Amino acid sequence: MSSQAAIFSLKSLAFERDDRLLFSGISVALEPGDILQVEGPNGCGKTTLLRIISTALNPTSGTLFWRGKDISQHRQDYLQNLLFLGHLPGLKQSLSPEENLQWWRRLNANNSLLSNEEVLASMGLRGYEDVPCFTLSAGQQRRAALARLLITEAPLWVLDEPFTAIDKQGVAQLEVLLKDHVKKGGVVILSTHQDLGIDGIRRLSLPLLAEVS
Amino acid sequence: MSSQAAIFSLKSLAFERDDRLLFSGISVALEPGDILQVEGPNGCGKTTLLRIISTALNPTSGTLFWRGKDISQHRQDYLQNLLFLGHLPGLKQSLSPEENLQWWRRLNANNSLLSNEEVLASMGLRGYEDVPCFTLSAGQQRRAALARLLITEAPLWVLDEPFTAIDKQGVAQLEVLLKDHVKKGGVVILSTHQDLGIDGIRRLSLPLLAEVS
Amino acid sequence: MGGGFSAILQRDLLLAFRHRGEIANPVIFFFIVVTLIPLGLTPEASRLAEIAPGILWVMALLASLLSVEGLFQSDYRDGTLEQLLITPQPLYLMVLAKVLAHWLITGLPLTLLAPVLGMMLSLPTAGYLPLVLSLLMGTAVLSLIGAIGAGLTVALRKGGLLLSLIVMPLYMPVLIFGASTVQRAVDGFPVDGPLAVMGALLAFSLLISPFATAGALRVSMHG
Amino acid sequence: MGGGFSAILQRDLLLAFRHRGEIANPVIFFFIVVTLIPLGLTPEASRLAEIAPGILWVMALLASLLSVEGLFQSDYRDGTLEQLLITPQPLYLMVLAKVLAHWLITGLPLTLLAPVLGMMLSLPTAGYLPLVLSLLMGTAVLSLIGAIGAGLTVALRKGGLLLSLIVMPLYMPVLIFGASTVQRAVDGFPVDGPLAVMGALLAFSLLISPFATAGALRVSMHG
Amino acid sequence: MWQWFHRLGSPRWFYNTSGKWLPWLSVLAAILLSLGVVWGLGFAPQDAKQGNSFRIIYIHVPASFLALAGYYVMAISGAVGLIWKMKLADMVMKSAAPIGAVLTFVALVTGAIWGKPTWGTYWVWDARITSMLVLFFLYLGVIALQYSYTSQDAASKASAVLSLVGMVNIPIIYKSVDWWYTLHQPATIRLTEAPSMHPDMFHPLLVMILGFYCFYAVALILNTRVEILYRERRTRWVQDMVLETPVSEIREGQN
Amino acid sequence: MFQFESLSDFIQMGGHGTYVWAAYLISLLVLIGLVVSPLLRRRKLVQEVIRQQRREAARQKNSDTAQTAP
Ligand code: HEM
Ligand SMILES: Nc1ncnc2c1ncn2[C@@H]1O[C@H](COP(=O)(O)OP(=O)(O)OP(=O)(O)O)[C@@H](O)[C@H]1O
Ligand SMILES: Nc1ncnc2c1ncn2[C@@H]1O[C@H](COP(=O)(O)OP(=O)(O)OP(=O)(O)O)[C@@H](O)[C@H]1O
Ligand SMILES: [Mg+2]
Ligand SMILES: [Mg+2]
Repeated sequence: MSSQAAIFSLKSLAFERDDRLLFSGISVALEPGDILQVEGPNGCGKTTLLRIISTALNPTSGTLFWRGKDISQHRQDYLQNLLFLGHLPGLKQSLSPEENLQWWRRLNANNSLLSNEEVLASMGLRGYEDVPCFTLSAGQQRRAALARLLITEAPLWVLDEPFTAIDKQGVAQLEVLLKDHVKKGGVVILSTHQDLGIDGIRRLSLPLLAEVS
Repeated sequence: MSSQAAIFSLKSLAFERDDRLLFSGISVALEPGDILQVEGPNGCGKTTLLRIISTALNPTSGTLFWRGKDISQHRQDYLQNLLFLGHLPGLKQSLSPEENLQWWRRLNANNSLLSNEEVLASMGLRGYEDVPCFTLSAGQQRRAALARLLITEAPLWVLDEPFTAIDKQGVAQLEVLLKDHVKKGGVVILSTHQDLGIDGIRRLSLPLLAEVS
Repeated sequence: MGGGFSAILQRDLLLAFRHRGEIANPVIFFFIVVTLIPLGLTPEASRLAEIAPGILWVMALLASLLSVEGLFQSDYRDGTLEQLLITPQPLYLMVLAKVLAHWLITGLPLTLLAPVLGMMLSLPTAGYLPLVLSLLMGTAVLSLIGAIGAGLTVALRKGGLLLSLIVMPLYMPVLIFGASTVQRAVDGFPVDGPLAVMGALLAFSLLISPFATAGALRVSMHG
Repeated sequence: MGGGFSAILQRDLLLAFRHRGEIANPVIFFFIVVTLIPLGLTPEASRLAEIAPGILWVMALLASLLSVEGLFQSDYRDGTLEQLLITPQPLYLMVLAKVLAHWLITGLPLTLLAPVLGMMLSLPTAGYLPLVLSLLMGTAVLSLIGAIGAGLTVALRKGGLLLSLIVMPLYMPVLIFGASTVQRAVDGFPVDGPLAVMGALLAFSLLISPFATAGALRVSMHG
Repeated sequence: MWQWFHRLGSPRWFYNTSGKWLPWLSVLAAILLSLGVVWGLGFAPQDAKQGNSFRIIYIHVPASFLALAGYYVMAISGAVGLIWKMKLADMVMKSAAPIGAVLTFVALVTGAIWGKPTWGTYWVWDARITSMLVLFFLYLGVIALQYSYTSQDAASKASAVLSLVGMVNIPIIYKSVDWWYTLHQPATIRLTEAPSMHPDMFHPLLVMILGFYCFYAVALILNTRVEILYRERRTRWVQDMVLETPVSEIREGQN
Repeated sequence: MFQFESLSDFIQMGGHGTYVWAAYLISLLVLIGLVVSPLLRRRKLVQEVIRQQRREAARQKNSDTAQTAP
C-alpha cells in the first residue's frame, strides 16, 4: 500500500457535526483495481464519509488526494474523474429512463459508445425505456439510476448503498460490473450492509463513535 | 392448509394496470403463526400486491378474507387488525422519533404497554429519541419507522422491504421480532430480496408476467 | 373515534410550531403584499382608502390559497397520507382536523393582522369590525374549499398553481360577500345581510367539504 | 463548457412541456387573480382604469414570485441538485440556464397575456406598449432575483412563503419602476427614463444573480 | 329497467347506436344552422338602437345557452360515472369538457366583439359576463385536472368530483355575482334586457338555438365515439371494426 | 325579406360589418374545429391500430417460421 502508487487517498480524515465526532484519523490509499467497502452499523457515518469523498461535504480536518494532488486545490480536475450515486439518485420522475440517461450524457461529456437502448436493456429495463420513471417499481428506478455506470468513463465510482431494492440477479450483475470496472484500472468505493461476492475486496470499518448527549 | 383454519386468505387475486396484467390467480391461505415472504424480480408486482393487501389499492378481480369475512365488506374491522409499512414509512422528518411514536400511538388505539423510551432503545435509537428525524441516517430512520412494530397489537403485519438500509445486527433483531410475533399467533407478510434466517417461512413467488408494448 | 381528530389536530399544530416560520409565513406574505400596493398604485391616503376593503380581502384570499397548497403535500410525500387512508377512523373527521389546524395557523392570524393593515391603507373606522368578522368566517370557508382542491391535486407532480385554477372560481362568492361587507360598512349601510350569507356559506361548506375532500384524497391515492 | 447550459435549458423546457400545465399555470393564475380584483373592488371601468397599471404589475410580480419557488425545489428533492453541484461545469452557467428556462416558461407568457388583461381592466391605449416593454424586462429581473431567494431556501423544510419574505424587498424597485412606466405613459409623460432604469436593473441582476445564486446553492447544500 | 341501464352503459352499444343516429343529427344541425345564419344575417330586421351589430345575437345567445347547459351535462355524467361506475358516462364527461369550454369561449368572444359597437369597449364587468368568465375558469379547471392525472380512472373520478363541486357552486356564484353587480350599480350601460323581441327577430334566434343544441349533440357524440375507440382500442370489436374501415384510410395507415 | 340593397351593403352592414363578420367567422372556425378535431383523432387512432395489427401479424409470421425452421 505504498502511497506512491495510490491513485486516491484519504489522509487522517475527521468529521465532526454539532460537536459530535463522527470519525477521525481515517487514512486509506487506493490503487487502480481496488474496491473499498465502507462498513459499519447504522449511523456510524458511511454516508457522511462518501459525501465527503464526493466533495458534497467538507471534512473537519484531513485531506483527500487524487493522483497525488490535494483535491481541495484541484476540485474541477478531480470531479471530472468522479461518479457519485447517493441515496437519492437524481432521477427525474416525469422523464423516461431513456430521457434521464440522455440528460446525464449531455451533462457529463465523458461518455461511452453504448447506445441508450443497449445500456437500459443490460440494466434489465427493456420495454421500460419510454415510460415515465414514476411508474417504475423501486428496484427498476434504482436500475435506471445505476444505468449511469454504463455510460460514464470516470475511473472513480462512489456508490452509497447501490444494491438497495435490487433483486438477487441484479446484485450479481452489478458485482460483475464493478469487477469489470476495477479490472480496467478503475476504483470503486461503496457502502453496503450486504456481503459482496467479490474476492480481494478491501474493507473500511467505521466504528460507532458518535455519542449523543 | 384448510381454508377453515385460515385467518387471512387471498382468493384468485388479479391485478391489471393500464391493460397490463401484473399477476393473476394468486390464492394463499395463511394461518396464525405464518410468515409469508413475497418474492420475485424487480417490477414483478410485490409492492403492488402488498398495497392491495393493505387496501391502498383495489384488485382488478379476486377477494381477500380476514377471519372468513370479505374485507371489502368489513373494511373497518379488517383495518383494525392491520399494520402496513410501505416504502415510505410515514415518518415526520421534523419531529423526533419519540414524537413520531407518540403520534402513532394516539392515532391507533390498540397499543402495547412498553414506554416510548424502551421501544426506541430496543430499536437501537438510544440517545436519538429527541433529535429531529431528518438528522438521522437512512438506517436510523428506518428503525424509527419500524419502532411501530413494538407498540402495535395488530395481528397482521404487512411489510414492504423492511430491511432496507438496516445493518446486519438490526436485521437479526428484526427477524427475532417477527418470530416472536408469529409465535404469539400473529401473521406476517413481507417482501424482501434478502434471504431470511427464519425456519418454516412460506414463500410466494411472483413471476415477471408484465409485458410492455 | 375522536382519537384521530385530536391526534391530527395536535400534531399539525405541533409541526407548525416546530417550523416556527409556518405560522408567520402567510401573515408575513399578507403583510408584504399589502405593502406592495401603495408602491404599485398610489401613496395617496384617500385613494387607498377607497380600495382598501377590496385589496385587503383579495390579499387575504391569496395568502390563504397559497398556504392551503401544503395542506396534504408533506403528508403525501412522507407516506403519512397513505397511512391515514388505512387507519380505521373516519377520513372526513381527520380531514376536518387538518382543515381546523390550517385555519388556526393561517386564517386566524390573518384575521387578527387585518386591522393593522387596514390602518396602513387608511381604512375608515366603520370598516374594522366588519373586516374582522367577515375574515373570521371567510377564511374558514376558504380553508374548507381549498382543502377540496388540495386533495384533488396532492398526488400530481407539480400541483402548484393548478390548485389556483381549480379553487379560485369557487372562492369568488366568499370574496364578493367578504369585500362588500366591509365596503358597505364603510359606506354606512347595515352589514348583517352579507354577514349572514357568509355564515350560511360557512355552514354549507362545513357540510360539504370534509366529504368531498375525503373523496378527493381517496381518488388521488388509489389512482 | 456550454454543455451544461444547453443540457439544462433543454431539459427544463422538456419538463415544462411534459407537465403541460406548468406553462399555462402562472399565466392562468395571473388571469384569474386579475379577475378577482373587480369582484373585490368595483366593476366601474373608470375606477378600474385608474388602478390598472399598478394592479397588473403587482399581480405579474406575484405570479412570477410563486413560480420561482419551484425553480430548484424538484431538483433538490430528487437529488439532481446535489449532482449538479459536483458536475465539473461552472455552476453559475447552469443557474443561468435554469433562470432562462424559468423566464421563458413564466415571464414571457405573462408579458404576452398582459395586454388582454389590460383591456379587461380598461387600461387606456397609451399604456399597452409600455406595459409590455416593462414586463418583458421586468419579469426577467424578477426571475433573476427570485433565483437567489430560491437558492437560499431550497434546502429548508417548508421554504414556502419564507421565500416571499426574502425576495419581496428586492422586488420592490422593479415594481416601482415597472408600474410607474405604465402610469406615466397613461398620464402622457415620456417613459424612456423608467425603461432605461429597468434596463439597467436587468443588466445589473444579470451580472450579480447567477453568482449569488450559485453561492446560495452551495451554502444550502453543504449546510 | 336495470338491463336497459346496463346496456346503455356499454360503450360498444353506444358506439353502434350513435353511429345510426349521427348522420341524421348532423344533417339536421347543418340545416338548422344554415337556415338560422342566412335568416339572421340577411332577413331579420335590423335593431332600432343597435343597427346591424345586433345580428351577433344569433350566435351569442345560443352559445351562451349551450355553455351553461354543457356544464350540467358534464357534471351529471360525471356523477353517473362516479356513483354507478359507468365507463360510458366518464367518457361523455371527458368529451363534454372541451366542447363546453369552447362554447363558453365563443360566447365570451362574440359578446366582447358586440360590446365594442354597443358600449364602445370590449369588456365590462357586467354580472352575466363575469359569471360567464367564471364558468370558463371552471371548465378549464376540469380540463386541466383531466390531463394532469396519468391514470385515466383517477382522472375521471377527480374531474367528476370537481365538476360536481362546481355544479353545486354555479348557482351560488351566479347569485353572488348578481348581487355584487346590483350592489355597485355602476354608471355604465347595462345589458339590453331582452326587449320584448319582435317575432321577426325572434324566430331566427329560435332556429339558431335549436341548431346549436343539435350541433352540441353531434360534437359530443363525435368526441365520445373517438374516446370509446381509444379506450377500447385493444378489444376484439374495435380491432375487427378497424379492419372494415374504408380502403382510403388503410392506405394512409401504411406510411 | 332580404334587408340589404346590395352585396357591398350586406358586407358593410351599416358600418358594423367588421364586428358582425368577425364574430361569425371566429365562431365558424371554432365550431368547425370542434367537429374536425375528433375526426382527425379518429383517423390517427385507426392508423395506429392498423399499424399495430400489421406489426403483430409480422411477429406472428416470424415466430411461425422460427418454429418450423429447426
Ligand atoms: C363578453 C361579453 C358578453 C358575455 C360573456 C355575455 C354573456 C351572455 C350570456 C351568458 C347570455 C345568456 C343569458 C341566458 O342564458 O339567459 C347572454 C345573453 C344576451 N346577451 Fe350577452 N354577453 C356579453 C356581451 C353582450 C353584449 C355586448 C350585448 C349587447 C349589447 C349582449 C346582449 C345579449 C342579449 C341581448 C342576450 C339575450 C337576452 C337575454 O337572454 O337576456 N351581450 N349574454
Ligand atoms: N404508479 C404506477 N403506474 C403505472 N405502473 C406502475 C406504477 N407503479 C408500478 N407500476 C408498474 O407495476 C409493476 C410492478 O411494480 P411494483 O412496484 O409492484 O414492483 P415490485 O415487485 O415491488 O418491484 P421492486 O422489487 O422493484 O420493488 C412495475 O412493472 C411497474 O412498472
Ligand atoms: N443532516 C444531518 N444533521 C445532523 N446530523 C446528521 C445529519 N445527517 C446525519 N447525521 C448524523 O450523522 C451520523 C452519521 O450519519 P450517516 O448518514 O453518515 O450514517 P450511515 O453510516 O450512512 O448510516 P446508515 O447505515 O443508516 O446509512 C448519524 O448519527 C446521524 O444522526
Ligand atoms: Mg447511509
Ligand atoms: Mg417494491
